[in-house]
Amino acid sequence: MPDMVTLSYPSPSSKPQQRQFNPYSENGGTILAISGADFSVIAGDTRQSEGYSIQTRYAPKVFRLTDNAVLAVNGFAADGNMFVKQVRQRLEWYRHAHAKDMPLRAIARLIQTMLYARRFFPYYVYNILGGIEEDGSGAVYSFDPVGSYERESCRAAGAAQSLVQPFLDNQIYFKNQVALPGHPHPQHLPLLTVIQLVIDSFTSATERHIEVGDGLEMFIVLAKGSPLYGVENIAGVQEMTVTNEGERIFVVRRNLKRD
Amino acid sequence: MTSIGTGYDLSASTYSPDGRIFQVEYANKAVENSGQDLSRSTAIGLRVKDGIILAVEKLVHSKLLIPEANRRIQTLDRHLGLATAGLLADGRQLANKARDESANFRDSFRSPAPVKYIADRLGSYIQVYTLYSSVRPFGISTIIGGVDQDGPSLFVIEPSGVFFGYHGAAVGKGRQLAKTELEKLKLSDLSMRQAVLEAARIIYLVHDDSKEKTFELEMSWVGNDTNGLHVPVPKDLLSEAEQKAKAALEDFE
Amino acid sequence: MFRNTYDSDNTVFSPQGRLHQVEYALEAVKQGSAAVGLRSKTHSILLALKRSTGELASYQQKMFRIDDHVGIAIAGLTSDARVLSNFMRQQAMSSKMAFNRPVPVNRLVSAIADKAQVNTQEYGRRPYGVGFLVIGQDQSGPHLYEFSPSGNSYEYYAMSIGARSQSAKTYLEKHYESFADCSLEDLIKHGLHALRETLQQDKDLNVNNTSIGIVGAPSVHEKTTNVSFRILEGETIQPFLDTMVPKDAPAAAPAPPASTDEDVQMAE
Amino acid sequence: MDHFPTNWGRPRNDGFDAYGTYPIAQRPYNGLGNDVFSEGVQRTQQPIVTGTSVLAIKYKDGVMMSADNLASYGSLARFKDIQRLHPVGTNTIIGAGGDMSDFQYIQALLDDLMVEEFTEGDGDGHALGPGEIHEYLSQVMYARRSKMDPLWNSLIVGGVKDGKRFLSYVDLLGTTYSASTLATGYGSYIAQPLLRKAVEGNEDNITEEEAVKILEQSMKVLFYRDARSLNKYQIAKITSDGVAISESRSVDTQWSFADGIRGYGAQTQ
Repeated sequence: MPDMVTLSYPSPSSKPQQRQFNPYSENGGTILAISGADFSVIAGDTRQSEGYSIQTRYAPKVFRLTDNAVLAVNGFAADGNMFVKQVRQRLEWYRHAHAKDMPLRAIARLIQTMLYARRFFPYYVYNILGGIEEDGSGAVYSFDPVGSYERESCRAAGAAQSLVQPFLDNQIYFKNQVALPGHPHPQHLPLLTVIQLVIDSFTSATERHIEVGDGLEMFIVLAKGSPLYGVENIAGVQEMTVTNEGERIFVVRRNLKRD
Repeated sequence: MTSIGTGYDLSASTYSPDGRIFQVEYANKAVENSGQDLSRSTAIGLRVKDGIILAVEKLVHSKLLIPEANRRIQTLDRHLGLATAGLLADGRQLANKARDESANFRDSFRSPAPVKYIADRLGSYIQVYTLYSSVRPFGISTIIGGVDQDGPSLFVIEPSGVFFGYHGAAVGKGRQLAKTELEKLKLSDLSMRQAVLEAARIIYLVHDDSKEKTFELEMSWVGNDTNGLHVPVPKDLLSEAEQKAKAALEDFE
Repeated sequence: MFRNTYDSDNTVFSPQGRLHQVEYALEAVKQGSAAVGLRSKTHSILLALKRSTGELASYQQKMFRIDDHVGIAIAGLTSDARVLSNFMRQQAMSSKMAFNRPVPVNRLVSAIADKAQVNTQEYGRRPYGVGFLVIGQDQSGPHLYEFSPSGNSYEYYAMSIGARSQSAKTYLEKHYESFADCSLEDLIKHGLHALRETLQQDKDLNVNNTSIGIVGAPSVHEKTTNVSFRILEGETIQPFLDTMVPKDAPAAAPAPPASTDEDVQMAE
Repeated sequence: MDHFPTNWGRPRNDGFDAYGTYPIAQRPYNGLGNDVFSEGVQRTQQPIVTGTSVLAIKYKDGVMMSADNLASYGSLARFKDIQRLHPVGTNTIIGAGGDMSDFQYIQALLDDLMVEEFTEGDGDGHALGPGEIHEYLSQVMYARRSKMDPLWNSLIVGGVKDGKRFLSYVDLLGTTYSASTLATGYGSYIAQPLLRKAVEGNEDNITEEEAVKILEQSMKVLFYRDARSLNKYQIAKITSDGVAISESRSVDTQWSFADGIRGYGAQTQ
């Protein structure tokens, strides 16, 4: 059937070109946290990059929230920084209302609520929260960008997650290791062992992943009344504790390769 | 005040039978002798060849006050200053409004607002508070001064909302005496520095030692000497002016 | 019913140009128990007297933390204070959000003063019935401000508000010149002495009825390294109470009777 | 505006002119996708008139920054006397790459902010320093990106406050970072490695003259390699004495080698 009318429908190519603004970026780096019986270690590298460019060699990804909670954020740096700022304001309101710091498990739930509230325009951020529970045990909570979360013993996230997590599975959870008869795997590792694992994780990730390197920042949270386990002897250790509630926070910084 | 108690003076929205709005008149009383915040003070403004000088007699109601910390002259924009006599809190509210007006002008036209424009807007704003029973009039007389494209200008806005331009202006308790003194000056011939000295002298003159507590002289200026910025008069000039004012006062007596 | 024709409404000037409702609001401040504030070169402190409605009741809250660097003591209506202090907290936080800096104390005080002024000019509101002493530390050092329901605020070396605060003021006026160089312990001692002046003859300060608020480096009596605003209550203030010179009952300066009823001349 | 109601969209895609408002020959196409609202509200933009790189380094006495005077319209060198370094207050400078109209908006925003500081602060000793201004800008940039309506710029904020040097970056995504050398745009690929080599670990020793040299050298390389750059640029320094922005200047360049390159000069197949 012949066309009855000539249609003046513009061809698709003559439409204005549309360049969609992409509100996200990905800034590399890796974070990880491991909990012990009465401590928690939360660490991240300090490189921030975009594509093949290193933006800066020092951009913190791990933040002290309270004397018993430390939050590591990884992914889109602008979202991460804003998210931490917002969490901190919520914690401040909690302090005003209750005259004490929010407990760790409450912070974990708060974070899930805040992430899920942005379900349809998510913070492109992977969070790992580490600290001490009210019962004095070390804890790690890990989150996906829209708020799904669980408590774990250890978790790695970010650019080198696929390099680090299997290593932790093997060293912390003793996956693929068969215990000697009569010598079961330990439930918890001692602090100095954990710290060494963290350092090894990051030096290895630095070797094999271009987005990881420059510096390592490692927070150590000790439970109320716990011994120092030799933390005080680590070179360059710095105490970050603010209140006298009992938990103590230390930070250790290490250089990583800059190439 | 024959109509006190007749009920015609309880609202800004009521005329008395002889056509007066008493609430506005009472607001004028607040300017002179507000009992609640001890602001029974005088403020003056001088418009000279290349600038404006504002000066207030700041009564010190307690010796626990920190000197110079509690400023009475306010800055509205880079080129605009404001001094009030009357209820201090009303003065602050008006200054905030003036800042908004000035910022809006800048946003629209990308140039600093003319002094007259701000005086006009504030006059209209104050007038609105003389129309309704749901608000009270502003209990302040306002001097607004600044330097714009046409040079220095100075305005006084009354609680009724009316405003006039002046070469020399005085509001508050001692305004009569201050006006007399201002009239003696050849304002358009004075330099800014000279005007600072005269302003200080007048404030010292109108201050009533016998009735009032101690006071602090606060002065600001805007014009050629300040790069067009409204800023406090520098400390050394201020103390020089104070010295000379005290000396002049002794001669006077 | 009313004392005069012009005092039932905050939108009405009296023929003398007075605002009676505002003046009555200032009276509400005087109904509250006293608070004292002092400032040295290194510290600002608050001291307040807490009341209790009876043996079984707890003591009232007289101090609020606003931010790490700011705290307030109140006299008057506690519920009004909660509204205003919440507003101050919001201001403090938005300063942190927008500029990543602690809000300058003077601007914080001006903000609530401007807020209070509106309640003296518009119908259907009442002026706030509470006065604040605000202490804080910022780039320009330690500060002490008084905020009052009239919408005025002033910065002082030392100040007191609330019931019988005139007696404390008299003490402060006598000693304020020495405050600048005081140690924290001496400053608190002065504060306690001033606060004691507001008590009735048979009463004394104790760990239950006294609150101390501090910004600045900790005292030797505190077990903290914290320099931000903190409120000391209960047993922790005993060491400070111990520093006080016991009052030799007859020799103490006779406090002028608390004014409850006369027309207010603020700071007279 | 399309004044034919049939083009305004309908609840259903009727295949014919149900309302009979058109002569048959002009009957519009009502097929899928021709609804005027089908493209939704268009907020997303692209930069139009743009500036290229900004470079900045820390040195002994403060911070130094440079940017050329060009604003391009695509590949057209449209405006050749544009200043891309802007002082804010007495101890801060921002340098901008990206859309120049957005940058002018930002300048207006900061000017309003400074007036607010001047009036409400009224000399209370709490002037905004580079850190505060950077934080404020970051909040603005992030808020706009979150509305999917970004300010299309890369900004460098530099300054000195209380004797401390400050140097930080923020862009249209709200991404921020600090380092002792920063570069935006093409400069982040070409100049940044040169700057790092010259400055990293050496911030406290570089004199003003050396700092100027480092920037001059980098600007020269950028002019050689960045087609959207101009050999006319300014250098700003921020020290504890305040800010100073230089007059426009240029560097000597040598293009004789270009003759031998195919694509330049006379074409010799």
